[in-house]
Amino acid sequence: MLMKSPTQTLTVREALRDAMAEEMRADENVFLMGEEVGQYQGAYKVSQGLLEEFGPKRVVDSPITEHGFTGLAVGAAFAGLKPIVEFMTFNFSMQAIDQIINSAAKTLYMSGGQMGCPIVFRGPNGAASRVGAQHSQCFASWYAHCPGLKVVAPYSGIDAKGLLKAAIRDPNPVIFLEHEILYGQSFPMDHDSDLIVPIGKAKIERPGDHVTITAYSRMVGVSLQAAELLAEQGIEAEVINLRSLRPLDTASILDSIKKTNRLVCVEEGWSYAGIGSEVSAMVMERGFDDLDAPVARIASADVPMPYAANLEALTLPQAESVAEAAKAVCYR
Amino acid sequence: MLMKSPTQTLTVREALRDAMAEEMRADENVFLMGEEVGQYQGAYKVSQGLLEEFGPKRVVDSPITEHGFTGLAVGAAFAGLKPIVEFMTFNFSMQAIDQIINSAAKTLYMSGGQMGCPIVFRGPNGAASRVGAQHSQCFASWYAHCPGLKVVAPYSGIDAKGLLKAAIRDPNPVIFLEHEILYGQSFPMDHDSDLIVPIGKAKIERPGDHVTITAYSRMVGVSLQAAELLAEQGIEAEVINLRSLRPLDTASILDSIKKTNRLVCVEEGWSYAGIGSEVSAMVMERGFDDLDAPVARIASADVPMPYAANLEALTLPQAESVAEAAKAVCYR
Amino acid sequence: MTEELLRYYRQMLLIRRFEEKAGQFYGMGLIGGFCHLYIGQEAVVVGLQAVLQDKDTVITSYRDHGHMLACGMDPKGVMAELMGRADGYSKGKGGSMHMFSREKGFFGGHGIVGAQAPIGAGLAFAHNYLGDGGVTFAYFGDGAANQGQVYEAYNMAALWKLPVVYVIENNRYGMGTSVARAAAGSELFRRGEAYGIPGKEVNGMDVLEVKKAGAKAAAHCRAGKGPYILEMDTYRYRGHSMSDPANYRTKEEVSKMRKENDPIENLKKKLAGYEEELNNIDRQIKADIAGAVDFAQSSPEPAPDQLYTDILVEA
Amino acid sequence: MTEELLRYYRQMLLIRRFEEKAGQFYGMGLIGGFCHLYIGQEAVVVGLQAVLQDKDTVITSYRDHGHMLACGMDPKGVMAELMGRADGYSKGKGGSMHMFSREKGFFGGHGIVGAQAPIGAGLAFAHNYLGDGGVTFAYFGDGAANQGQVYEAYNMAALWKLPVVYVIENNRYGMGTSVARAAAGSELFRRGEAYGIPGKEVNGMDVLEVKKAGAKAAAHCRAGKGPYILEMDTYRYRGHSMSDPANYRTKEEVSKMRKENDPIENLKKKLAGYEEELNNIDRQIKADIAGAVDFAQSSPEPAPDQLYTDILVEA
Ligand SMILES: Cc1ncc(C[n+]2csc(CCOP(=O)(O)OP(=O)(O)O)c2C)c(N)n1
Ligand SMILES: Cc1ncc(C[n+]2csc(CCOP(=O)(O)OP(=O)(O)O)c2C)c(N)n1
Ligand SMILES: [Mg+2]
Ligand SMILES: [Mg+2]
Repeated sequence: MLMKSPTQTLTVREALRDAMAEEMRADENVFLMGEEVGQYQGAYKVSQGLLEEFGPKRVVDSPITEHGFTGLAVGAAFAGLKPIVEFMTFNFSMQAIDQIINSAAKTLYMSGGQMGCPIVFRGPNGAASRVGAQHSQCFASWYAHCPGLKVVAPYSGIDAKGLLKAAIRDPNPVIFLEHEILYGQSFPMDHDSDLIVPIGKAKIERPGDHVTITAYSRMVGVSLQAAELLAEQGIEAEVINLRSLRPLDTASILDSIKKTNRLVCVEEGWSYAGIGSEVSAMVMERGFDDLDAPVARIASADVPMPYAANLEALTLPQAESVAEAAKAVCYR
Repeated sequence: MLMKSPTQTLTVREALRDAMAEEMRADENVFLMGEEVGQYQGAYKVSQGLLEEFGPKRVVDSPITEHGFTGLAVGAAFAGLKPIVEFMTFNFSMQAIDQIINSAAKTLYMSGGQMGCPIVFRGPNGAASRVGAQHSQCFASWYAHCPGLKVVAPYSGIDAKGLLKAAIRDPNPVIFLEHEILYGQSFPMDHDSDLIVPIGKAKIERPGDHVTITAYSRMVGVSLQAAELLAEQGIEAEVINLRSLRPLDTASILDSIKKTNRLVCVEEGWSYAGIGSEVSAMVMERGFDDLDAPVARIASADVPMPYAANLEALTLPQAESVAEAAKAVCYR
Repeated sequence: MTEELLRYYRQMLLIRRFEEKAGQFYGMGLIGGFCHLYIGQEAVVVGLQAVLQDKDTVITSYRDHGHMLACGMDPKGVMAELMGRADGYSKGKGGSMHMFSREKGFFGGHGIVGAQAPIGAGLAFAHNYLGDGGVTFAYFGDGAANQGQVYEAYNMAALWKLPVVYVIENNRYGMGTSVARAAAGSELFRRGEAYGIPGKEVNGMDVLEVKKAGAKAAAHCRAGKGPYILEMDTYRYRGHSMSDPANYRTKEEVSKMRKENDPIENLKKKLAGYEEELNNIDRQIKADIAGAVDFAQSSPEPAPDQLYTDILVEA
Repeated sequence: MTEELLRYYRQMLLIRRFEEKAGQFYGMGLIGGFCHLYIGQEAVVVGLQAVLQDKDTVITSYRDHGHMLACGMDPKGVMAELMGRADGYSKGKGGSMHMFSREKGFFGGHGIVGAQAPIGAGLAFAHNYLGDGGVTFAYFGDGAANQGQVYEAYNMAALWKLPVVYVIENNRYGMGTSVARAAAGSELFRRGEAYGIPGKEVNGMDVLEVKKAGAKAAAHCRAGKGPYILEMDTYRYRGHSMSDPANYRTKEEVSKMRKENDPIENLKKKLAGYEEELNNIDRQIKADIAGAVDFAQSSPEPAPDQLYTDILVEA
């Protein structure tokens, strides 16, 4: 089950699992901990097969105690192990966020460089389907706000695998934001076991000359759909998959708007002080003269996520609204 | 001790205390809870005298259990009481943030409007002096990111008193960000016991025609100092005390830049997805044509707060750097 | 006494039939997201609800349909909410995990495991503060019993003598993790001991034993002696939520439990001779559920402008 | 035996003199921010440190100067850090609450009350994982003992039999709040019982009793039996931090404690007849402290470019 798949595509779920399996094979000090990661094979089946291969020492089912097991994993990282902590969803990382920020992110600095914390916090982030306000929050901008962390958000299978392998090898705390709705999506896969997607670099998913669209995680897909809609109307959008939110690949964004002179920032989280705000403000400071139109932000409606299907759809950015915003900054 | 002071000035500390005392006199269901708020009179002496006047039923010393007492207070608010929860500092609110966001902020919406949560979370936020990385974080942008909350950050004594009274009377959860370094500062005071500073409105602290500076909390003072420095060089800065971060008084900011065509956003927290990012992105969207220069952000250095005096000073925005930024956007 | 037993029978059966319908609707795609069924655990909430008084309050987790029905909330509004309709208890904004009724003293419906423990202490704090004599029943699961905030709540509740009964619904699993794999020390009811909180283990499959234990706990609270812990040995027949493969336990375990310990079947045995009444109840519940379904299905989706209401109370 | 007692005397006196100097420097403005002195509690860490073995690890709160010195960290580096200098253990970036020494097995220095409890469990987890035979000593205060994450840590430590000794330094107050006002049930050492963790109350003012209890606890851990809780009855003479008005307790309480229970004075009595050795130690410590002060004062402030280093490890 953990062998290379004979097909050329893999689901994001499998890509994540393979990344963990490969890194666990390569480094004995890497272990996975979280709720239901072992016997249950992961609440969303991301850790399928790992318990069988690596045993309960390295695939640790924890009680429902986010704050506690996060602190425990941070201590283990201080002691030289390399924990991968799965949050069943990032919503539950709020219970543990003090240990993430105050212990994992700040200790290297507070110790003058002595006390590194090589750890990955991963799990689905943002809106799943119809799970309501307490289970749908996007934590990208909260984590990206804080120095001492790296924050990544993969979109494709290659992103998922390559970035997760990079995160596990990284000697710093990495927040790894997955997306439940992407788990089942298939993407072409590069089966090089040294596939590493470097943290800190964005990827141009689709080149275009008329308008730049930045996005991360599932919104990359939505933005690509928007680009299709735009292409039908003669507008070529350049879609940038940010991949890494901290550090942010500012050079790629600035380069792109040198060409397109227009930018739409798309995200699934709330807009206020979101990733789009950061990108917009950064471009304001460093790309002002390249802009032919104000940068537009497309984000979640500014509401807790509603349960009703129709309201949920109104809350989340859709390809149509992204395309509309792109047309607007093109003055069309 | 709780009588009106005969002088015309009050410290911020006294202003906050008076606000609580007046509202507790007016409404029996208002109570204060937190660590050391009673017998000790508050870790920073903000609740001086309240235990004596209101007794232990209404001034409740809690154990060191932020998550627990926050949840308890939220439950009390659901049941119709009006808790004021003091965090000894907002750094410790991270332990409780799940109850603040998932229970206090989202429940009204999740209940279709049934389950209001009239509660105030208050305490010092941001950098005190030399207390290091775990005790110096600014949580303004994290909280302001989230719908379902109101977020305010007073600067002066009138702000402190009038906004706190407004917050206590507000039927919603209000995050009330104080500043330890302001506690001892004296400001003129209006002794009207119905002094209310409405949440959602900014205040022009100093009018000016050449450049707008937005700030909140202690950075308003720093910005006013910067305005003095600028005035010596013939630049008249308009300093806007934001007061309220969610909702943000976008109209006041946009009006000001209609006049000045230039904006510097100052804050003590980290820059990435900070309040400055939001203001800049908002102005990009809604005031682009009024701008004669890109909006500048002045914020904390992107580091966990260091302890050493010289490094701490390099971390925090100083009047000189604000003035520099203002000159730069004036192309001087 | 028979009267009483028939009442419990009716309440438990209402929950079971409601949950069966919910499960069916979930399978048909009419309910989305999470849906945690209470089937098997009916005796717990029905037995405890029998000792509640006027001002008492109830709070629980996401596995809340049974609690709502036992509190007297209308199946119509619950079903409409499950389907995300405008006439649901939360106007369609909350869903399965997030419903409330101030009127019935039901304070939710909480999706974050353990969060209701301190919130419940807060409801009890308010009972004390307002002097209304009410007691709070705060329910959580065996998995939740390892959450730190539960112990913060225990400590404050004991310190301040808050009238709260903590009901641990030990259904043996938190998702796929058995109690033994999640909790050190299997006697969860003893975890309040060091705080001075009495605790008791109760056969949660027997509505009468539940009621008896609940009466004692509530009396303790009403006497001003502070909190009380009841650990209910119970069992959920269905998966954790709707997509649970349930291979963490055997089919035999489940069917043995159903056969030997079912709270409704066992009560039915005590009601031998009352077949007519039982049949009437069955019929009535069938009609009630059908009515709830009709109501829910004919309720519209929330209007689009509802997206931006209820975020804040207008001051 | 005398040798041993003299060693404890020296270690305790070093802490006390160091702390007195730190208090003095704080008053002079040479140390900023928070500074939590350990004076009065010296026997706890010195007695426990006596049972430590090579691979063992230590973690504590912000009240950490004593622990660092007992771990064998150099007073020079500690004092330099207190003064925010480049040669401090954290290059001036951490301050009083945040110092570390991997070499000496000291893992901080944590400013968030209770955070070290799960982190300590993590150190113990690593001892097990790596099979290095080490035991972790995780210290926290009576106030911290109400934090939920402590119980999450207890549960995991017991469940997974982690070799961690939890040392509750019960100095009777968490800031201005007495144990009785903060904790329901005064026997903090019993709060692990329901998790199956043995606990013991110890006279923390007597270094030999501390050592004895510590040896037993460590042996328990080394035997693979999991965690152990020691509640140390102790007392802090000084205020919580430097600006504490301390009107939550009487002067008499403090002076009675100092007079009757001082760990250093009591040990000194046992060393009657060794005045010369004691005097030598006093002199030596005086010199050590003076050396630390000189070192710290001549160390420069960190260079400005240090602001942007150590945020991330370069990959
Ligand atoms: C803080 C938090 N962590 C994890 C989850 C995901 N989750 C939902 S229910 C559940 C199991 C809870 O088990 P238990 O407390 O025994 O209640 P039961 O479902 O058996 O009624 C988990 C892990 C959550 N909702 N909140
Ligand atoms: C989570 C958190 N809450 C509050 C504080 C503020 N605070 C620092 S020390 C302290 C008292 C702790 O008392 P105790 O655990 O008894 O330790 P002691 O100071 O007596 O050694 C408090 C409330 C903090 N640092 N962290
Ligand atoms: Mg359960
Ligand atoms: Mg203490």
